[in-house]
Amino acid sequence: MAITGLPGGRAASVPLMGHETEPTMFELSVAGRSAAQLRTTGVPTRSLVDMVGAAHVKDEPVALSDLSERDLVGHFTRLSHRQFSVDLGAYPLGSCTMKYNPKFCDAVAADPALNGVHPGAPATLTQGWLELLVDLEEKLCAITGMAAATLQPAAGAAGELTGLLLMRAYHASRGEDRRRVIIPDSAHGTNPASVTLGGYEVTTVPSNERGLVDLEALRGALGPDVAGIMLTNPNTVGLFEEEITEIATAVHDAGGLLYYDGANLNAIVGVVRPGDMGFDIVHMNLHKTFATPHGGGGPGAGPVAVSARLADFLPGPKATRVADGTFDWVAPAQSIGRVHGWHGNAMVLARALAYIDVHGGDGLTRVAQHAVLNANWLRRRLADTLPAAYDRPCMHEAVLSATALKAATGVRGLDVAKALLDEGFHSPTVYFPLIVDEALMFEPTETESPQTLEALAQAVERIVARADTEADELHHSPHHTPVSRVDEARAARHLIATEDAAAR
Amino acid sequence: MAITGLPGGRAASVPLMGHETEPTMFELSVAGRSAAQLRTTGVPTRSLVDMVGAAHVKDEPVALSDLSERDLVGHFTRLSHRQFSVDLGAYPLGSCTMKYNPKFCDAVAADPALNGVHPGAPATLTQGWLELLVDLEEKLCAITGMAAATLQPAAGAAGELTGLLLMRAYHASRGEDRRRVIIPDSAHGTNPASVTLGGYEVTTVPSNERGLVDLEALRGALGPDVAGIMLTNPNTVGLFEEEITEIATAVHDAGGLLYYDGANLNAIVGVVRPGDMGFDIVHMNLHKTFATPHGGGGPGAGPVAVSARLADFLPGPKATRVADGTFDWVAPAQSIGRVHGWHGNAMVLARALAYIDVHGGDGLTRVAQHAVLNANWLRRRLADTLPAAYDRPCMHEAVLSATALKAATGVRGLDVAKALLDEGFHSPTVYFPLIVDEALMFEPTETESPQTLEALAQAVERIVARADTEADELHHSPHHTPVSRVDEARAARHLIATEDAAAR
Amino acid sequence: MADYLPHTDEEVHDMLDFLGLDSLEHLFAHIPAAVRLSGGLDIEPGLSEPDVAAIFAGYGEANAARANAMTCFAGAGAYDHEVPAVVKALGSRSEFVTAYTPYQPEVAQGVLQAIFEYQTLISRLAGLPIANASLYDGATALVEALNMAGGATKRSRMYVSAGVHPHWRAVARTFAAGTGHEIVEVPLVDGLTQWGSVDTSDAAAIVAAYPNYLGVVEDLSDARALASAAGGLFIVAGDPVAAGVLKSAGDWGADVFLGEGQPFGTPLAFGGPYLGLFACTMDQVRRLPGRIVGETLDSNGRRSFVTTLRAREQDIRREKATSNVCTNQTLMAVTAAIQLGWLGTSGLRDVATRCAEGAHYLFDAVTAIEGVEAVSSQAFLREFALRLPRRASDVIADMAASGVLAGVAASTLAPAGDPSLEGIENVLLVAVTEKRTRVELDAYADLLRKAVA
Amino acid sequence: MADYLPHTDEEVHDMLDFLGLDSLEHLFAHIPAAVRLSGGLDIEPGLSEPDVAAIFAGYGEANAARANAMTCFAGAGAYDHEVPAVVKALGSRSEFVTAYTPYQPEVAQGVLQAIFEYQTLISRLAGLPIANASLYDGATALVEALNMAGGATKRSRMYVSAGVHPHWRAVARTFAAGTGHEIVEVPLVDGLTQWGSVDTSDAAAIVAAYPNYLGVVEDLSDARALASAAGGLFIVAGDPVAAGVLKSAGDWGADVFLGEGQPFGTPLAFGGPYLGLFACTMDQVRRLPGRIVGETLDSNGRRSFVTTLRAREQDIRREKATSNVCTNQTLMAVTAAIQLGWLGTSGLRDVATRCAEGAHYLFDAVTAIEGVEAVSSQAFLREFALRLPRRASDVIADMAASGVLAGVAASTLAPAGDPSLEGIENVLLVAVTEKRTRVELDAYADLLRKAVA
Ligand SMILES: Cc1ncc(COP(=O)(O)O)c(C=O)c1O
Ligand SMILES: Cc1ncc(COP(=O)(O)O)c(C=O)c1O
Repeated sequence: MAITGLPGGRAASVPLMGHETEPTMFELSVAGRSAAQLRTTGVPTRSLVDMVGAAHVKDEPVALSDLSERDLVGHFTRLSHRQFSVDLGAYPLGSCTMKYNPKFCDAVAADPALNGVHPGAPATLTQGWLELLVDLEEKLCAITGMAAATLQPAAGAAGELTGLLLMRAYHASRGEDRRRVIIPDSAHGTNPASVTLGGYEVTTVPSNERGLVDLEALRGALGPDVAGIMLTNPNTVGLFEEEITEIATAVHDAGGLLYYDGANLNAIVGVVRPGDMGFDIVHMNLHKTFATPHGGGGPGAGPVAVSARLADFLPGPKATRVADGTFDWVAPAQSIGRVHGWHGNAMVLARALAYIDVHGGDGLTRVAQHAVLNANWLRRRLADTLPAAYDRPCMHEAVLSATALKAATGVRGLDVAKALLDEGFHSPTVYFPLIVDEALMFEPTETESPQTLEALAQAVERIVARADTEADELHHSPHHTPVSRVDEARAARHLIATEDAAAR
Repeated sequence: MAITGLPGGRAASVPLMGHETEPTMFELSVAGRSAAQLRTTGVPTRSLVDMVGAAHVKDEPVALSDLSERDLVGHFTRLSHRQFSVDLGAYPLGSCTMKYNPKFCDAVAADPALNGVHPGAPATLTQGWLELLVDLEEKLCAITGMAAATLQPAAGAAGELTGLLLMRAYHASRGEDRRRVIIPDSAHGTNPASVTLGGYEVTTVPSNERGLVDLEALRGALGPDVAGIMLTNPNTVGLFEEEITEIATAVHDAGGLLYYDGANLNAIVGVVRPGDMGFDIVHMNLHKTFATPHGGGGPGAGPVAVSARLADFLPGPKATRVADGTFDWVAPAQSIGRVHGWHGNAMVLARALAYIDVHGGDGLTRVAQHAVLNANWLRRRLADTLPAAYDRPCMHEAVLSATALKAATGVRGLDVAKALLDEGFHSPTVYFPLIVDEALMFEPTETESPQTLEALAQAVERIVARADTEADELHHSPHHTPVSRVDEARAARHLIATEDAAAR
Repeated sequence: MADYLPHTDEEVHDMLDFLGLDSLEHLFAHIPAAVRLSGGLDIEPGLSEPDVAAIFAGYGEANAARANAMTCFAGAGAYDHEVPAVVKALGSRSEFVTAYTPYQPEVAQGVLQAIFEYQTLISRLAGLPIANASLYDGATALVEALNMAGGATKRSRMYVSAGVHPHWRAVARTFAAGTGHEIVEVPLVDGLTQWGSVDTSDAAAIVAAYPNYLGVVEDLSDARALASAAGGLFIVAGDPVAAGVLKSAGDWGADVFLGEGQPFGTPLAFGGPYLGLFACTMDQVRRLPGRIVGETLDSNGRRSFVTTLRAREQDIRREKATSNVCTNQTLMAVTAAIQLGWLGTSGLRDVATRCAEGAHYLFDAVTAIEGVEAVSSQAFLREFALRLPRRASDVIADMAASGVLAGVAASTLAPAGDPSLEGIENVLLVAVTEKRTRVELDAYADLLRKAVA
Repeated sequence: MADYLPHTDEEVHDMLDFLGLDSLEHLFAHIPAAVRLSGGLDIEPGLSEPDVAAIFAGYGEANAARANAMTCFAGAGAYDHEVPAVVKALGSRSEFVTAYTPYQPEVAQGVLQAIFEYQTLISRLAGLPIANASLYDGATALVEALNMAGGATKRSRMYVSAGVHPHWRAVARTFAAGTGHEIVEVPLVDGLTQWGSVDTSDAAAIVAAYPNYLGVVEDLSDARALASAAGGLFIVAGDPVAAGVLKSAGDWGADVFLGEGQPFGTPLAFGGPYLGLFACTMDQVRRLPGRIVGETLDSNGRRSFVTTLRAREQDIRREKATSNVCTNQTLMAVTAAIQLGWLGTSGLRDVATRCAEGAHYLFDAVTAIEGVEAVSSQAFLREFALRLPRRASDVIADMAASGVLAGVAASTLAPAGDPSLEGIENVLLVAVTEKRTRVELDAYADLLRKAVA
């Protein structure tokens, strides 16, 4: 009988106690169960075949997963106990800005007066939303030093591609056909990928020994076919491109535009503005700097702000304050068109505005200051343990290198990262940026306390201290996590991406 | 410097990984931090001494715990990961009815139109609440077969004491001075405690070998000084008092009243009603039968329903439908007075009504049926492993006994219960009721699936199978829980009930 | 129809089979037919969740005094304080919400430690060394305190200031019928307890309120002295927010502090669930009602928490237990610990101070209105009582029409002739929290002026 | 002013000391003064959370079309479905919400397994063997599908039915500027795509909508045949709720299924964050954009999950990646898995069926109104287009005054002259979900009758 059908039952156990795996929802499923409750509507029933015709009606319903509400809750609650998160502990994952996100912003996003609004309702019935978007655009422009912005892109990468299409439209409007975009070798992977999708070729410029763009190499790469350059500043090794003015001049002189990858904006909000550095196009990762929790991988929002000469090309329609003080959707004159099915990730935008409003101009500046303070303190604190890749003041993240450790003990950066999981901390980013050997990129963010940083440093010290004698154990760490080291190669070799593939 | 001050920092780690303890919020505290944000009011400031006089103003502020919001979130999220709960797994804790509670009821309780209402607002401004209370009272009367109810008592024990005071008021109104209340030896501890607080003496009647009230002994105990009897039916060994009519007649004939402890109502809703069994006073544990999650120990609600002859004595004022169809607070004619600071645990009452409305009469009956089905199935399933204390059909809970196991292997009921934690299930209730030797009281409730019951049974089987060879390990279980077996004696011997006592 | 039962029909069938039964009804065959319900419950069939949600939306709309619809100046033991999103998020984590009483400490360290922290916070606020894990509410906490005093002194006379919330006194009277205690209410004059008006030499307890329910901050020295003279317990029923800035119960020499913990993170919730606070001296620890969490070690020597001194409790001591309390208000206690963690040392002080500033600002404005008088000339902290030229309930109704809940009419709390007040029909109790803005306070004064004109 | 920084002044001082710095500003000393911001941001000082909450309450109130204030008949890719409390509670658990992309699988099994389950569910609904871990939304999923087709065929011409949502087509056009794809929009007549009107022999992709944005359920056999004939990919942009009862994309022979996943547990949210669904055949797996979670083993042989086939992705493949997507919509994907778990096999079918029943009931009622006509005579499932005797936006405004959001004006989605429709100004798109009651449908018909009278 069905009653002996494990692991269905087994699943209702084993929560705190660690090392059991959780069955999938399909393994928990028992045909005939259901949790759904639908409203009583009084609408007469009618046969599907009558309504849409037999040719269209599926023969058999798609088998989903049939659970009681109790088992649904048990399953996902147990899964949540197998997941690290910022709310559980420090998450110094470089480039990702895993700061603590105020619960207040969650509350803002839960208000049905905002999140219960249909995106296709006319502007007259959604004035509050339009005003919110206009207010946010203004503040993002103030932060970036730009003239106008689109809020449509759903994430940083979408913002990048939007920015490149703006670049393209701009040059095209001037009758210019430029084909190359320059990016430094330290750039984030989305940059070159976006360049390709923007219809450009990538020209990579090397970094110099200081971890910065090699200005001479850059000048060498420039030419009349260069549409622009993509930079993040601070760059992905956590350093400020000090020659940014020279870079900007060189690019502008060559007729190119400067694109600012805003993923690292957290380091400089209120300190220096991309517009003031000479950038023409800036995307922001609201989910990094302006506190939308990352949701296990998303959602985000990647608004793109531009200088005045590019404003007319922005995606549209845009929420705009019109003459009578009300708000309406207006398309910029030479708009490149829509880049999102509706108006962008609106709830993420609302969260960001709430976060900006709570902090204000002064608070945002403190955010950057403390983010940089924490990173520098950690870098210095670990100087004798894991040296920084570039021995200079960093910005909001500290890129350390395990090269020496590996040479001496065989323990690699990855091992350190994995062992840190056993210490109860999330790992730093490893092996990025690609230009740093054995990179361990720590971004503590401003919301971690000095006590936490010290504890993190001590954990790193403990691991490094063990490298001499316990290298093998470190190679196989972590040991105390919900699962131990996972076989990634096997997953790729023998692809099982659905329960049904597993069954085959 | 403060930065090395662990465990403050340590705390921001160690979430999923198990066996570290979490520092207290006081250990995390750093003077000068604060998470609070108060509204900007524009109200002029004023000195406290001016306002209340120097004699009253505290010299030093009370030191609480000074945390950033981030550390506050980390701390309580990590604590939550050290806590078993129904949402994580099966919780077959007998007598406690740890069923799954619909999240819908949480949503009802979160509505500011209900939970944002001040209890001292006049009835004219709180008509919705009064109507809700009247509707709930009606339905609880339908369920119990009684005439009227008070919703004030905040939990079962408060209901018991209220019921005993009603008994007292009733007898007093008839000029009778009765001094004893009879309770069976299997009764829950709150029953005798309430009897004492009600100003009565306890007379205990023994259970017979069938686990039921010994009718002859009861008859012998009755007399003109007996105010009444307190019973739960099914009783605490999970059996239905089949001679309830005879018991009722005997007590009534002696001029006594019958009090029904409704903690076990989950077994009989829609099947048999206390009123129909002859009870005069009934309390309900809404937090057991009508799905308020227990909250780690509370809150609950313990409404008391009574037969017509007792209705005038109920606590008051009561929400009442008045002549014009509106609602008002009305005190019963001979009310014993208030038993709660306001109107009872109103949000718990609202949850219970929502639960009743979703189920309806038919659904509630199914609840009882499935609760009893699950308990009987488990009892039978484990018959060869841990025999039931009474080898008969049980109601919603199955009281098993480890007497034989202990005799054969030295492994006690407590060891089995603790070992079950290692298996990922919550323990059953142990050593209650007191009349069963080595009692293990399983109450699976209706919301656990047959698959879960089977898994639970297999876990018990595994433990019992280990008793022969691994008795010692079982004596020291659990091993895989956030902490291992806790030294209860030490806690009592060396009382540390606050951080400050710990510091001393 | 909806329910939350997992069983499919086939499974029910199989399970019944296993038990040798034909139908679910057979499970109840041993129940005498005479008492069994035939025809089912007289309750309508079940509805879906959205259907029930619609019914509940109806209840909500019928509450004119619901949050967001009215600015709240009602207090009297229940206060409209800020509860930030972070406290709600943490306090509603399902591990806290869906656990039972921590009977198995090995899997309940989360709740146990949170209660331990709560006990510490309450103990500090009370200025007394030990606190329990919560009681139902302030009123029932008072009853427990009286019972403790009865047990400690073997006496039965309880002298209770009429400044104690009238509902609490009413609750004390109700339960005194069982314990045989005699509640002697000591009247107020000008908001001050007239301790001298009674002979307290046989006191089991002297109970003072701090501040009292009219808002007055009384000097407790006399009351303390009387308790000492009589050899009874000195019990202080205090506002825990006031405890953020006023002398603690311990400072005043109390044996017991009790209070209503609702202001610490619990919504107004039409009066419940709230949170009964209770702390006392070590002398009384064996009489402390309810659960206590203590620190200990696990078998590996790690710090752990566990409920302790269990021998006081009903499940062990039965008819000799110090109290019958079992289910308490743990979730509210955990929430209070979170809210106090959010506030921190300075935050609680700020809240209390802002309440006081708002209350004094409003007091000045409204007592300047012709016909509106302060009930008491004494100092107050965050609430005060006004004597109006009309029935307070009529004024409340008038102001409600403009979206202001003006306060609580004293007559709805206490009967006419209550020893705390004269002319109770016209008395309005007004409370101001840190949420009230100057604009709201000014608007209040304007509305009141109109209402009494 | 408020922030969430833990550092006390003393700590900041100590940390700066450790770094040999005097002030926080010194941290930025290496930034050229010329570019540094002097005078701070031109943004007002910070406010407390309750202050900001008041501002946001103002935004909310200015949305006349907010939930609870208006009954929603708008659809067009965003639907007002039931999201039960249980789904919200689980989907908002902070472990899911505050995690990053699962780069460290050992501590991310929760999210990874949830995505694996999501992939399985979407694969089953699509009738295709593999699905990714989500994309931004339906529109950008379409772009990814076109890019996949471009990569697979090395061709650039994309034949897209004008029945595909106009915004999606617009987005496709925008991004085609970068990829060099040519988007050929194939017109509708009577709601049916006129595949025969174009020569598709050079097609990289044939894209059909199912149902299309006018609600029409088109037979996809011809489109499939054309794709096969051309050697292009057959791409179906489908409504995933319809997938509960209609033939799957796989049944129709699609190479790619994509859709907007908002109906699975995500609120209307003014258009985002939503959820781009994407599934395809195994032939295309190496071109699949975005993350894929696969099953594997840990070093102890336990089943584990991990992101896989990473070589397709931007962080490894850089300019040769199949897509630039990095941050996706994982939380929405997890929520969709939870919502589909709540619905189960029968629940999804019931939702789709009830939507259809409501839509047909309303269709019958409104097309009986004088002057109101169906745009298409073809079969539809859960939404339909009406041609009104007035501008649709005026009718929407009129009905909104009575609390009904009558639908979406086609002219706000597509420009006049769009190949899907003629006389677009008067066309109203109406959608009915399982939440709409007969009473609401009847009221709608009454209001529409008045609005067009
Ligand atoms: C430097 C940098 N650029 C761009 C991105 C892409 O942003 P998104 O993930 O929001 O697409 C990231 C995100 O990790 C990044 O770190
Ligand atoms: C049989 C029985 N009676 C009474 C009670 C007391 O109810 P409460 O805990 O709500 O006070 C309980 C609770 O455990 C019980 O199981």
